[in-house]
Formats: sequence, structure tokens, C-alpha cells
Amino acid sequence: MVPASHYFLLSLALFIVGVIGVLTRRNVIIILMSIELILNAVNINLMAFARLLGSVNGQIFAIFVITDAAAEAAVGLGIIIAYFRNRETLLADEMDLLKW
Amino acid sequence: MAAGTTLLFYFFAALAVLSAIFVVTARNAVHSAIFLITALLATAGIYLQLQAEFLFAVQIILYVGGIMVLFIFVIMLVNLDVAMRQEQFNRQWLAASLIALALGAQLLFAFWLVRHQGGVLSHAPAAAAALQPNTELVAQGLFRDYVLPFEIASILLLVAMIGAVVMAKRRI
Amino acid sequence: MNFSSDIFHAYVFPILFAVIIVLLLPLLAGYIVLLERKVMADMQARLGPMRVGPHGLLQPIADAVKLLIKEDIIPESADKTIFWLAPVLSVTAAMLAYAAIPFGPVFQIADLNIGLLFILGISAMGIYGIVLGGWASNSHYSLLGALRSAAQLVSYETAGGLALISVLLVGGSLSMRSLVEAQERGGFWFIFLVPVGFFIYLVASIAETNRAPFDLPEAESELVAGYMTEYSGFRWALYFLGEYANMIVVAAIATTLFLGGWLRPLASFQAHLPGTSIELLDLVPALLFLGVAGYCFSLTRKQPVKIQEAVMALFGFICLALAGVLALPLIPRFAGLMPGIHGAFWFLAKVVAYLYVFLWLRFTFPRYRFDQLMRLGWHFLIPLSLVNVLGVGVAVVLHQQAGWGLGAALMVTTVATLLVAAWLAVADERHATAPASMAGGE
Amino acid sequence: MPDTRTTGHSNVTATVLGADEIILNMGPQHPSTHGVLRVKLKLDGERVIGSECIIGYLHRGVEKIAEHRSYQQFAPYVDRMDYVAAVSNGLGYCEAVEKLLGTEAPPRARVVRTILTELQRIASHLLWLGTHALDIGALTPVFYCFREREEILKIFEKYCGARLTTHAFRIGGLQYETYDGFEQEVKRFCLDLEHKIDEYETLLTENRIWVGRTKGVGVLAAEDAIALGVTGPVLRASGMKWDIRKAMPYAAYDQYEFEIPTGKNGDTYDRYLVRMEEMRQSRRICLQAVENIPSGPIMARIGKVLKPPPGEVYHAIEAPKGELGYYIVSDGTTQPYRVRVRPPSFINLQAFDNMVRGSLVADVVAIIGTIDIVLGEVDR
Repeated sequence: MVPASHYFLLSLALFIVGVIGVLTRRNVIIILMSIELILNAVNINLMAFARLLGSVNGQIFAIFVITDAAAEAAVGLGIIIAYFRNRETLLADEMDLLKW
Repeated sequence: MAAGTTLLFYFFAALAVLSAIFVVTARNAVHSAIFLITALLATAGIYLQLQAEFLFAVQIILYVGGIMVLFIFVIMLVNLDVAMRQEQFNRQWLAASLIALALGAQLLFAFWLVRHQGGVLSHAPAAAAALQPNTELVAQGLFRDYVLPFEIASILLLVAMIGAVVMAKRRI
Repeated sequence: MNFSSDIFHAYVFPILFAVIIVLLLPLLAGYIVLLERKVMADMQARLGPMRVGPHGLLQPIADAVKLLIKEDIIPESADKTIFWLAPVLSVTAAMLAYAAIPFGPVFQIADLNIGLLFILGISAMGIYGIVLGGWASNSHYSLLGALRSAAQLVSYETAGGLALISVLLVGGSLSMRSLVEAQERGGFWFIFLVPVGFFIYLVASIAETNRAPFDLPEAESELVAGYMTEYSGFRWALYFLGEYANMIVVAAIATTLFLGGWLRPLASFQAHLPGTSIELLDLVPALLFLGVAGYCFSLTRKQPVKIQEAVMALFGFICLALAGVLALPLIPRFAGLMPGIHGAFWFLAKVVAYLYVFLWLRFTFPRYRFDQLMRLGWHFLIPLSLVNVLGVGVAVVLHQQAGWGLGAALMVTTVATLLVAAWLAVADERHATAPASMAGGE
Repeated sequence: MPDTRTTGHSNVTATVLGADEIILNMGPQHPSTHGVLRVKLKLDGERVIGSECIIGYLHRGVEKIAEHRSYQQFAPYVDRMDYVAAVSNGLGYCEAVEKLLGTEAPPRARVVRTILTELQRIASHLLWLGTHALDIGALTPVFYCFREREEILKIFEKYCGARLTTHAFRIGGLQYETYDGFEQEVKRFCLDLEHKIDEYETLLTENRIWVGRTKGVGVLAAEDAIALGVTGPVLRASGMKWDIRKAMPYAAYDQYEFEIPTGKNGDTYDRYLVRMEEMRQSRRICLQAVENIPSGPIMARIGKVLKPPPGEVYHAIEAPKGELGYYIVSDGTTQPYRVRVRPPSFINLQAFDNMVRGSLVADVVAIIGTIDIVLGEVDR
């Protein structure tokens, strides 16, 4: 049996990788993908606790997280397309129209 | 059998972490997406190992078959050749690693606290049968105990759908 | 997972069966191509392949050899890794789905309790083979074909999935095996209970496998060969294999969910051969192959060359052997083999019949235009499948709560669904004649 | 951001102009441009906002060759223009030269010419139907069409020994007498054809997908058609009842009853219906003609060396694709001073831009098909 802490550590590792991705990448699409990684790390945790406690609630919560991820991806990618069409860049640090 | 599934966990965990690192470091967005898909599949494997078959299917159908297709679609629609020639990383790596370290330390501390005070982490895991039959249990939870959140989630999706259409449409 | 403690049942048998499937699938796909060409030839008043082997019976092997020894071309500006990966993904996704398909009560690699979801999820991954292949080729034809294909797959998977949900409501399980068993218990195949669902799935499955009249991604006259344009030789063969494997998968899903899986047609017709306990209909498989064998032997004499005669006779003997295998369970001593052997026969027979419909449509219909295809999907099939799910749900509630007979309740809701379908069709027609507006986005 | 991306293909290059507008190049090596037509399409997304046909890839200088050949020597060359309707080309040329000479072919020759030309019209329309349906994705009609076309080609082969570029007629009449059983074979073919045409119509006419792909696609209004000089089925589908066989009868057409089918909307579907009906009418003409082939000579007395008097003549016939005209100037020698051909495909192709604007990329293939071009004739 895998100790519960290993799930936690795996989730932690994915989370940190995701955070670093969000903070260091310039391409917005990859930033969005890193956010997906973070959400995924959360899901692993939820799932591990669901197993640990023998309760299905964690899995249900994970479903909501996935729903959220889907919504985020749809809107986020919609914004990216709209932005790319207007400014023709995908770089987060060039999206500085509000930075005055 | 138990040894087999344990091994599988470490295999999937290693796969997930490695691909996650490649997601963040790959220069090409399509490669990033492929590594993300691998990471998601590995996570799905871990779900399976955690007796969450329904979530395994949801993860593959929704995440891999839906969301990631969307990502790849968008990457292909926007012009990659230009993006490829640009610098892919900003200069915040120091700040980023500090923040990541801080967050990690915080989580580890929380983990240590829970463990130290004899929280759930020290419990023996529940019987494997507790989550079976998985699909039925999830359905009952979703449609009986959590109907309101479920409906709210549907509205969220509806809003996201309309939002995405509005954003992506050229001329409304 | 239902892991049995019996090591043989848990590991050896599934692995053996998986190996058999992986080995046989290319051959099967090759012979489906031959069947397709022969059927096409027949419908088009010509002979089709006749040269390699008698009546082209060895054509698939010749084709495979040709593809294998062709030069392997990778375009200069292609993304080499992904170019390599894409066809492999395509085939892998198609083949993985076989893990949960019950080819009979015995022949199934794993009876997953989320079997259907597993198959749907795995087939959804096939899309990556197409999209990545199209992208990696770095060609406009390929990319356009890939994007079209992805849009098409995503749209029609929704309709197809919803059609399957209507079956799940009636069958009450996600396991492929218990769905068939539910049909056995109910005495009716689900096609009779949810006919609308079956037709939605039929259309959606044709679109999902990129077959005519929805074969836009590879519309030869417009986009050359779509995402496969830059592929040649073995890689192309892999795509081809993936495509045909996928066709078999969708046919197998339809067979399992709508056409009663491995169940014999007319299960209630139990007339016996006089004086024995053999049911008349159980003779059909053996007699069929006996007939085919006889036909092969009758053709043997007409072959122009000695070697053709030999091959023809060989095929006759193969059919004879198969007839023998199918007749074996009729002997009381081996009656235990009946469900396995005859189950597999009926299952495959239904799969082939379903595929025949695919071929028939392909050679009869012109091709849809992309916006028309999207309109059909989004304006007709998806609303209809939602209404269908609603109707079936209402029928199940009426059955469980109000005590109606399931068949009667479903008949009422089916009629209602058909009315909605008619209304949708009329509304769609009106929309289509209105000034053209692009449906389906990009 | 004018970023130009080109692929390794010779037959497709696309220039990305902005986020929306791209220029797509189809051909000259494209499976559905019916030969070596090259089309440059300006696209807004999937919609065509402009087009340019680039022709000349099959130019062989046919008109120039004519100036260095005697009148008889040039006759086989015209077969190579519209190579799927060689008999019609030959008829137009022979009649033009006869007009220049001031003679006429004997009645028997004229009737036989009519029969063969009408058979050629059926063959040409069959080829068009098969390839057009194939372009739109129907795989089967092409084989049915070729099955019947084969019968026609067999008749040609029996008559003059050639199937495609037949050189069936001579200036002044015919070289060969009809073979034994010619009438019966033509008659049998025509009687068979009736239900064969019904067979094609079963596959296509009321098929929802076919109607969806062709109705309202490539609409050409009657006034545009006239302004662009479009002739033949394309013009008739726009509602104009114009057919040279009726308007200025040649060969033996004035002896037979037939209708001129017209369309209403001028779209691809109407052009399809018009051509289908034309096949029926051609069949009708053939049936009337074989019933009563006059006896008599098959060749007018024109002598072996042709020296038409100086002058010029324009003679047009209704070829399967439209008005095929020959303008011949004679300077009194054995060789024409100038031959100018008015090829129907070339003129009809002008309407392409008009028809294709505002349609989708997938329709371009259908529209190229519906004009029924033969590049041999467009480029000459």
C-alpha cells in the first residue's frame, strides 16, 4: 500500500512545477497549461483523501475542479484568440495595455 | 497484486512529475501540450489506483479528450512560427523559485502539522470496498447531496460557453 | 476492478487474447479493405481486385508488403518526433479500445465496470493522432484536414455519446458485458427499445470514423488526403490501420449496445432439429461457412493457373475448418463451447453487417460540405440526441414509478422524439434556405 | 504582418495576408481542376472573395499550326482541342470549310454526322456527370457513366477505328460508309440509355446531400451569363433558351424534333438538370435519325486539292459545352490564312469568378466541375 504522504508529495511536486511554469513562462498558452497542472495537483490530493477517508466526497469535489478547469480553459483560450487577433502576440509581458 | 499496484503508482508518479517538468520547460507549445497530456494520463492512472474509476474516465474524456484538444486547436490556430523565435522565458526565475519554495514550504509545514497532531494522515486507509461501486456512489453524491453545487457548476459552464463564444467570434 | 484471484483468468487469458487481437487486427483490417473494394466493385458494376490470388484474396497481404517496403519519407520541415508519434498514437488509441469489447461471453480482455466510458475516452484520444499528424507535417493541406477532422470529431462525439447515454438509461450499467446481459434478460435488443438513439449513433459513428459522406478530412478532390497528405509507406499504413480499427470499434460498440452483442438473433425461436436437441438456428453459422467453402471449391476448377487453384482450395479448406469449429458445439459432448464460439460468431457477424452499412452509404452518397456537416451535427443531431435522452429518461421513470411497461413507455416517447426530429428537420431546412450564414465557427 | 508560409508542395502555396485573408493556390496539379487549370483564390476564412484563373499550361498553338497545314491536314488537329468531344470539333471545322467552299455535304452524310455528334454529346455529358459527381464525393456514378460512354466509344471505334480523337468526318462529307448494324447498335444503345439515365438520377437528383451541395451554389444570373458570353448548358440553366441547333440549324437538325431544356436559378443543380435532360433529348434525336437514314453518296464532289476562294467565314455549332465557332480566313491558297476558334470552355470559364465569389472553398470544386471545362480547348 502506498502511504498517503506519497500522494501528498506527488501533488506538492506537481503544484510547485505548475507554479514555476506560471511565473516563468512568457507564452500565455503555456501559462494556462501550467494552471491546469496546478489544478491537477489539487485533484490528486482530493482523490487521495477520498481514498483515505473512504468517502466519495473528495471525488465529487474533483469533478467540480475539472468543471472549473474546463470553464477556465474555454474562456482563457477565447481571450487568447481574441487577443491574438488584435495584437498578434502570445507573450504575457507584452500584454501591457493596462500598465500605465 | 498489492505490490503491482504500488509499483504502478510510482511509475505513474514519476511519469507525471517528469512530464510536468517538460511542460514547463519545452520551447514549443505543441510539445508542452503533449507532455501535459502525458501528465494528465499518468494522473488518470493514479486515480485508477485510488479506486476512482469514474474520475479516471472523466479525466480522460474531459481533460484529455476535451480540454487538451481545445488547447492544441488554439495553438494551431495562432501563428506558432513567430512565437517560436521569441524568448520563451522571462527573467523572473529567481522570484519564481523563491515563491515556489515559499509555497512548497508552507504546504510542507501544513502537512507536518497535520501529521504531528495525529490528523487524517495517520489514519489507516479505509477499506477498498468503501468506494465501490464507484460510478453509483459518485452519482448519488452528485445528484443527492451536492445538487446545488452541481447546478451552479452547470451555470458556470454555461457562462463559460457564452463567454468563449463572445470572445472568439470575429463579428457578433 | 474485478480482479479474480485465479491467476489464469486474471493474467494469462487476457494477455493471450490481447496478443491475438493485436496480431489479427491488421489482417482483419486488410480483409475489411478487400471486402470494401469488392463491395464497391460490385456496386459499381466491375470486378475489383482479381489478380493477387484468386478473386484478389491475397490482395491485402500484397498491399501490406508493398506499404512496408516503401521508402519512408519525412518532410524536411516536419516536426520529426511528432511526425513519428502521431500515427503510433492513432493506432494505439484504436487498439486500446479493444480491451473492453466483449467479443462473446468468453472472449473479453477485461470486463471493466466503466467499460463504455473507457472505450469512449480512449477513442477520444484518437483525435490526437490526427491533429498532431496534420500539424507535424507542416503542410497547409494537412493542417486544414486535421483541424476539420478535429472539429468534426468533437462535434459528433457529443451526439454519439448522448445517443449512448440513452442506452445506458435503459440498460442501467456501464459495463459492456452487463449491457448485453440486460438485453438478454429483457428479450429485446436495445435497437428496438431506443431506435432513435441507434440512428443517431449510426450517423455519429460514421462521422467519427471519417467515412463518407462525412469524409471531409480526407476529401480527395479538395484537400488531397487531409492530415495524411505527407505520410507514406508504413506510417501511412499505420493511419490506415488505425482508421479501420476505429471502424471496428464503433461497430463493436453499436453491436454491443444496440444489436444485442453476442446474442443470437431470434433467441425465442427455438425449433429443434427433429430427434435431437440442436436448435435449428444454431446450424446457421456452420452451414454458412460450409456454403462458402463449397463455393470456393466450385471456383477452384475455374482458376486459370495452378497456383490460383491451390490458393482457392486453401481458402475453401479454411472455411471448411471454420465450419467444423462452428459445428463442434452442436455435438452434445462439446456443448459447453457453444456460448464462446457461437457468441463470437454472432458478434462478428453483426459487426460486419454494421460495417456493410458504412460501405453502402459510402458508395451511394456524395460528400457533405463542411458547414453542412457542422449544421447537421449541431442543429439537428445534438438537439435530437438531447431530446432522445430526455424521452428515454421519462420512459424509464414512467416504467419505474408509474408502473408502465418499459416497451410501451419507450414507444410513446420514441414517437414524441420523432415528432421533435421532424420539427427540427423542418426548422433546419428553413434555416438552410435563409441567407447563408456560417455555422460551426472557424 | 505579411508572413509568407510556403509548403513543400508545388500545387499549393498560401500566403498569410492577415489573420483572415489568405491566398490559396489550386493547381495546376490538382485532382479536381480537370486538367491543368490553375486557380488563385482569395479567401476570407473559408469564403472566397476573389479568384483568378491562370490558363495556358496546355497551350499547343493549334490556331498557328493551322496556318501551315492544308485544310484537310488541319482537320485531325481540331480533335485535340475538346478531346472528350472530338466528333463535335470535327463537325464544326468541316462545316466551316464547306461553307467557305460553298458546298454542302450530301444528305446521308449530314444525317450520319448528326447521329455521331449527338452520341458524342451524350458521351461528353456522361464524362462530365461522372467527374462532377466524383468531385462532389459520389464515387459510384462515374463508373456507371463510363460504362455507357464505353458503348458510344465502341460505336465510334467500329465506325472509324478511333475512340477518342476520332477524325470521323471529312471536309465534304464522310470518308467511311456506316458499318453493318450501325443503325441497330445506335438504336439499342439509345433505348438502353433511357433507364440508365434514370439510374443516375436515382442516385443523385433527389439525394439530400447532392441537392445541398449543388442548389444555390455558383449562381449565374441570365444577364451576367449573356454579358460574359456564356453559352451552352451553362447559359440555358440560367433560363435563356438559346441553342444553335434550333437558332441556326446545321447538319440535319432541322429535320428532328427536340426540346431545349432550360433552368431557372442558374445554379449548379439547374446545370445538372439541364445536362441530364439534354442527354435525353440527344437520345431522342438519335432515335429519330437512325429510323430514317437517307441513302445516297456520302461525299460531296469537292476535289482532292482544296482551294477555297479568298474570303472569310464564321460557322458555329452547338458543341456539348456551348457554342463552338470557327472563323476561317482564306487567301485563296491551299492553306488557311487564319483560323480562329471560339472554344466554349474558354469563354464559359470567364464566368468562374462571377460564380465563385461568396461561396465556400469546398464549392470551388463543384463550380469548376459544373462549368464543364476541358483544358485542351481552353488553352488550345
